[in-house]
Amino acid sequence: MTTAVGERPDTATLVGLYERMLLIRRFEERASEYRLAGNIPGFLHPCIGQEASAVGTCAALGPDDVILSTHRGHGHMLARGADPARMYAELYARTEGYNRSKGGSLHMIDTELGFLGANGIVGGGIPIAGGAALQQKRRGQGGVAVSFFGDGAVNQGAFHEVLNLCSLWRLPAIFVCENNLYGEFTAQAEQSPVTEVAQRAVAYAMPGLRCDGNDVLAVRDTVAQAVARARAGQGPSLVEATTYRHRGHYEGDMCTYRPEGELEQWLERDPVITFPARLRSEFGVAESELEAVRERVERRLDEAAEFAAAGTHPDPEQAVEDVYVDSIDGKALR
Amino acid sequence: MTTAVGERPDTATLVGLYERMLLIRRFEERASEYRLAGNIPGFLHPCIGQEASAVGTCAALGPDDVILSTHRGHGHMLARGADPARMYAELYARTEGYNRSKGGSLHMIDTELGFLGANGIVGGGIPIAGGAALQQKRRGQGGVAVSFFGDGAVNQGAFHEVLNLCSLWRLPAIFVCENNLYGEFTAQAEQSPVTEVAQRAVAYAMPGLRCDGNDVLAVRDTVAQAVARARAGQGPSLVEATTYRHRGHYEGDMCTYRPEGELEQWLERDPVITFPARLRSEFGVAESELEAVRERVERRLDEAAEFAAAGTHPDPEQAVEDVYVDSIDGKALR
Amino acid sequence: MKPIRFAQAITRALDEEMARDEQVILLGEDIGKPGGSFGITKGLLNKYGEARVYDTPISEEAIVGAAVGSSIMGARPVVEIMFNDFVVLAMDQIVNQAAKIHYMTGGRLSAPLVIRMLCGTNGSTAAQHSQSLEAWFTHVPGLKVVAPSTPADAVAFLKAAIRDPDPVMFFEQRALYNTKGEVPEDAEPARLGEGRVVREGTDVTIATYMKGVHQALEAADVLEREGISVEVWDVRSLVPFDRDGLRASLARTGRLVTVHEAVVRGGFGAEIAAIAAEEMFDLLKAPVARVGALAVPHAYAPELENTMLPSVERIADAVRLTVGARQGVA
Amino acid sequence: MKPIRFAQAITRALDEEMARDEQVILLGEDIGKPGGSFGITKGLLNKYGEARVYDTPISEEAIVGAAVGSSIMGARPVVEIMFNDFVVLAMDQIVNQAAKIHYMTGGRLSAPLVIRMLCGTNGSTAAQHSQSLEAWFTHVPGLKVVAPSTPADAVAFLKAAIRDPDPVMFFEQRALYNTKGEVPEDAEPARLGEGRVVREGTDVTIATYMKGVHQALEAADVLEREGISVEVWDVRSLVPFDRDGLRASLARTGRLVTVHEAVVRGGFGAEIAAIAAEEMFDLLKAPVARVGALAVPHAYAPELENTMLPSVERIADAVRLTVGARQGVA
Ligand SMILES: Cc1ncc(C[n+]2csc(CCOP(=O)(O)OP(=O)(O)O)c2C)c(N)n1
Ligand SMILES: Cc1ncc(C[n+]2csc(CCOP(=O)(O)OP(=O)(O)O)c2C)c(N)n1
Ligand SMILES: [Mg+2]
Ligand SMILES: [Mg+2]
Repeated sequence: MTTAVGERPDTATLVGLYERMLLIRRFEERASEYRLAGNIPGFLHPCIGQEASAVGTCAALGPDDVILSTHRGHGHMLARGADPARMYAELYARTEGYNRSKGGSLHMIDTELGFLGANGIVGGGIPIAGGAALQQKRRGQGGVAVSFFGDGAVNQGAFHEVLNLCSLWRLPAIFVCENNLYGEFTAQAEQSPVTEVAQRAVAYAMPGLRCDGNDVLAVRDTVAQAVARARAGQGPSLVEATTYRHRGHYEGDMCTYRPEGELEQWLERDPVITFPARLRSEFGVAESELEAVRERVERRLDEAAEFAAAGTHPDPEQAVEDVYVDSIDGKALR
Repeated sequence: MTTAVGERPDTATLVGLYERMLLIRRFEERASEYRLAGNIPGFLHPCIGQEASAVGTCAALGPDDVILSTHRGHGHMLARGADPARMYAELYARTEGYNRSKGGSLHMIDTELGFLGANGIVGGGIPIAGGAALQQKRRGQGGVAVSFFGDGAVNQGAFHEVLNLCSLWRLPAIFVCENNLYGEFTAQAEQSPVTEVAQRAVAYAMPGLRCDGNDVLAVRDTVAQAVARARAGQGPSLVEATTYRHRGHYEGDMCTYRPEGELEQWLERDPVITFPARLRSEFGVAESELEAVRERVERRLDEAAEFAAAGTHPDPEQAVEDVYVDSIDGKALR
Repeated sequence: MKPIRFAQAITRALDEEMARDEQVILLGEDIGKPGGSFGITKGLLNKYGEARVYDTPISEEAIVGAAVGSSIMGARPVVEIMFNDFVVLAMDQIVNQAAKIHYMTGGRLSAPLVIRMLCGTNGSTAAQHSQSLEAWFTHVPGLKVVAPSTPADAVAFLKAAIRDPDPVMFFEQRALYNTKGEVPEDAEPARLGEGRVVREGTDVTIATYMKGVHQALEAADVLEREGISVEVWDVRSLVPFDRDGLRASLARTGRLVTVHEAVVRGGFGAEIAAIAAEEMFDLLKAPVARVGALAVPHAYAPELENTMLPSVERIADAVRLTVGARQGVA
Repeated sequence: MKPIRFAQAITRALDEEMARDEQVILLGEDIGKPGGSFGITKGLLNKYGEARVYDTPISEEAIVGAAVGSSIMGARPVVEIMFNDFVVLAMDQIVNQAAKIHYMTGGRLSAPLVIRMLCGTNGSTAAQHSQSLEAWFTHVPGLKVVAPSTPADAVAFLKAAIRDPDPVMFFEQRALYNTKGEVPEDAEPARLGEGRVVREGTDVTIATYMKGVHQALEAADVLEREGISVEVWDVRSLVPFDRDGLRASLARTGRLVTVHEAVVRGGFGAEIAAIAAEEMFDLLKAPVARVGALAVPHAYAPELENTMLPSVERIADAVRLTVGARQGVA
């Protein structure tokens, strides 16, 4: 559902954006329940509150584009169109999962969608995105590579090296910083003197674009500019989407580090509430239609959860598979 | 010989600056001869042509300040006042050398002068300088830490991480980039889209100062500003000194990668020629005085070379010493 | 003396060392007000202030660099690297700078810093939050490497590491954080380079460290019922390594099994086995056996991860094989 | 067929592979017009163009990342890291990303890249330009590790590494660059995981690789005059490792000496010794001996560096000791 800059999308598309955001919201809320219920063994970093930046970004992409994500990647993956059933199956550690139960939340992929992986290393996906952009350029089919990362990741050396390299080689890369004001339990202002991440684009002679990360259309239009530039062979851009995670850094985090009232302020800008409101008022979408969306989402997630719960546990023998493509008669496995 | 910003130095000081620059020039020229003669086993990265940035920077420092240098560090060390005799002794791999023959050119130090080491890793000294600046701040005696590096090093992740950290903590660090237009055999423009290194200071909310790296007074005044700021507790600065190395990246490099006439242009701005000319014309220094400087320098280096040549070769047993301060009855040595 | 948790022991050691020497400073991500991802530094910022506890950006190379640079100028920095999987980002400062600076400078500078790292899996923490990389650092001259198994050793060895004049890599296995043990108040620092016989035996020596010690003790109980007498030897200090201690134990048992959670291939068990095969060959009555993780990344699924991890059963089997392999000797 | 230098062999392998497969691309510092710090890639930019040969900034992590990202999308990148001392700056991309991506993704992605690294001293290159770090990578599941000793093997194994579907760490010892040997035109790729008997013998096996092979052969000549028959076994491929080859050799000799320039402690010699002590103990008639660098950084002074480096003399002494140690066996 690529859209050119500024182009006014039809209602179906707009409702589709809402559906994606709601799907992410409910996917994450349910995931935390399933985890508490003991169905998800590993840790979760929910993106609740950040749905608009994920959906807005992916709304500006085409089928040949690829994405590198982070530890907070469920939203990016669902925004790209991933199947929540296979995602839950992965979180449940079942072989029907995207990574056949070997990756879990931190390493999930969907190669068909060009979603080349979440990452457990802060900043770890950025260099890979640089390489993906290089191969996109070599292919010459106009594909771009999107790298998602947070405000904390921009202080990693990898961010610097890769943005310099990609700008130098005019690679079709889009660096999307989801600035949610915190890295783990520490405020961004305690991690960098430059809290406006987009300003750092100057250091790489690339455009630095800022947008309201809770406004899905603003994000989509901003990323679309960067994508257009990249497809035109003019090189990468740095996009900063300011947003907020409603939940803790990971499930279980009590968020004691937050100032009074901060969360409340952001809840007023909750994209899954403000956007449907806008759809009604500004775009004249009927409440019934939105209600239908909500029902579809719940049904889809019900089925997804059932699929995961009914999934098969991996056979212990599979532990030694997939270490190498060619393990040379098992030799490399010792 | 600290001087406040803009303050007009007396002639003795100016002649002293010239003497330091000439000492560096001749030290390096002789070193390459000694190497050809087989007296220096390791590689050399001469700083010929860059004397002004080294001397100008050190002229702005005080006794409590410390310096972290690079693979091209002889000039920095001599500018700080190091003894050429012990430096040659180190290059000759004699125990009288600064590092007792264990370091050589790439790792030379003079702890008394707060010269905390050259470095064989491009960008490797920058994080150490950050830590030195941290300790300077903890000491609270107004000392600063100077980090020298080249235009190629600024594309290392370490540069980014450390400048962010030092600015965040307002550490008394001075980052001096000697921009000599090349990293090894590759032009700066082929390594970064941002060839004006000082521009990158924006990304760290610190001042980015540029100066003519071949003008010793300009460098001194510019670094003095940064030092004043650091001593005042206002944090680090990034100083870019544009200069040029007359010789190859290392002794033996034929410089085939240089465009026609580039070297010739820079030779016209050779600091050890232009500065004495200025001393005569602008500051009325007598040629005889400059001649005396030249004689002193040659005499000093003659003695230094003799000292090195007469130095003692290390005893093979010393190979296993200095691995640990406390090797716990030799246990850690296996 | 009531028992405390391993994690509390680390906190106590840091606290007592910070009280003792104001040059002891802490550096790490979220270690300030939040007290670190695992609460180890909770309260220390309040108690010692901002000039002692530095909460850093997510910049591992700069963090360790800050430790290297401050330590050569007199500070005693203790860095917390959340998971040793992230230490890969600071290898230049550790391996090329801290480890070598004393030697490169002919003994004129040294970097007395400590890198505290969490290692090992916590169950389904997957491939990038579960590794045990201690062996790498034993291969780097200039570094010391410590891996305690009990709260008491955690205190004694962390104190020793902080007071040690050389850079020390200090490993804390996640699975041990909630284990309890008694720790004397104001405990004395340990002496690096000394292993410890945790359980005496006559048939076989299990040389191990961290969680492996506890698994070995469990295996020893099982095997005792089968009439196999197992000596459990806690390496504790990988570098410097206690050759005499290993020799003394092998002199008693004549058989060696090494155990660690790290991957067997290229793990420290190989070094222990090699030392035995090289210097104590005459004491060996049977093949050495190495138990550790299979050469496989950590999977997310528990069934898969458990397959690659060393277990009490695998340790017991290795011992049985070793003891039964008498006839194997030439 | 006239002999070519080891360095030329690397160039030829790259050239022939680039001609064979246009997905083979090169990445590294100064590898474009300058042809790299050691001239390995000279002429390849002209021949294959800018879409095949990428001269990079000094950004090791980004360089390897470019290889990881392009390789998972179909490229066959070959990275040149000037000295393996600098690979410490790219460890996350190698260890946490490239090595694990195939496993973490349940086999859905893989990173068929090659990291070419110079290793070893070139004489007074000092502590940060002389290391031999191959052992680290053998400890990382998902990586393959190759270390050829001759121009012919350099070609055959580099071709194999480039065509291999997994990430391969390819070590090139500086001291071998000017050694010569015959290499057939359009040589076939080797099969990873196969060692080679370079010289047959009956008393002792020297298991070694890279320069160690040549030193071992020299030592073997010396020892032959003393009546000691040495078999020299070239490991060539550290991961996968040729257990059968080692076993076959030990079946002939019953004695093992390992040799490499890397530091002995935690070196790959420990792994070889451990494999022997664990799986081939019954074949061992004498203690294993390990020869390598002392656990000391590389000094600048030749006298000091030579003291820490393995030498033909030290290899010969180790063999003599091993052969004389028959009575040592229990
Ligand atoms: C290299 C590395 N260092 C530290 C961590 C631990 N960690 C996981 S998430 C995180 C915070 C990341 O903050 P940010 O980039 O802003 O992303 P956010 O969590 O806010 O989405 C940290 C420090 C890690 N996973 N990798
Ligand atoms: C991490 C690392 N990568 C590569 C090298 C090889 N190398 C040595 S000097 C150099 C060029 C450095 O350029 P610059 O920073 O501009 O300093 P200059 O040599 O121009 O003074 C390179 C690539 C190194 N020593 N360390
Ligand atoms: Mg954040
Ligand atoms: Mg330069």
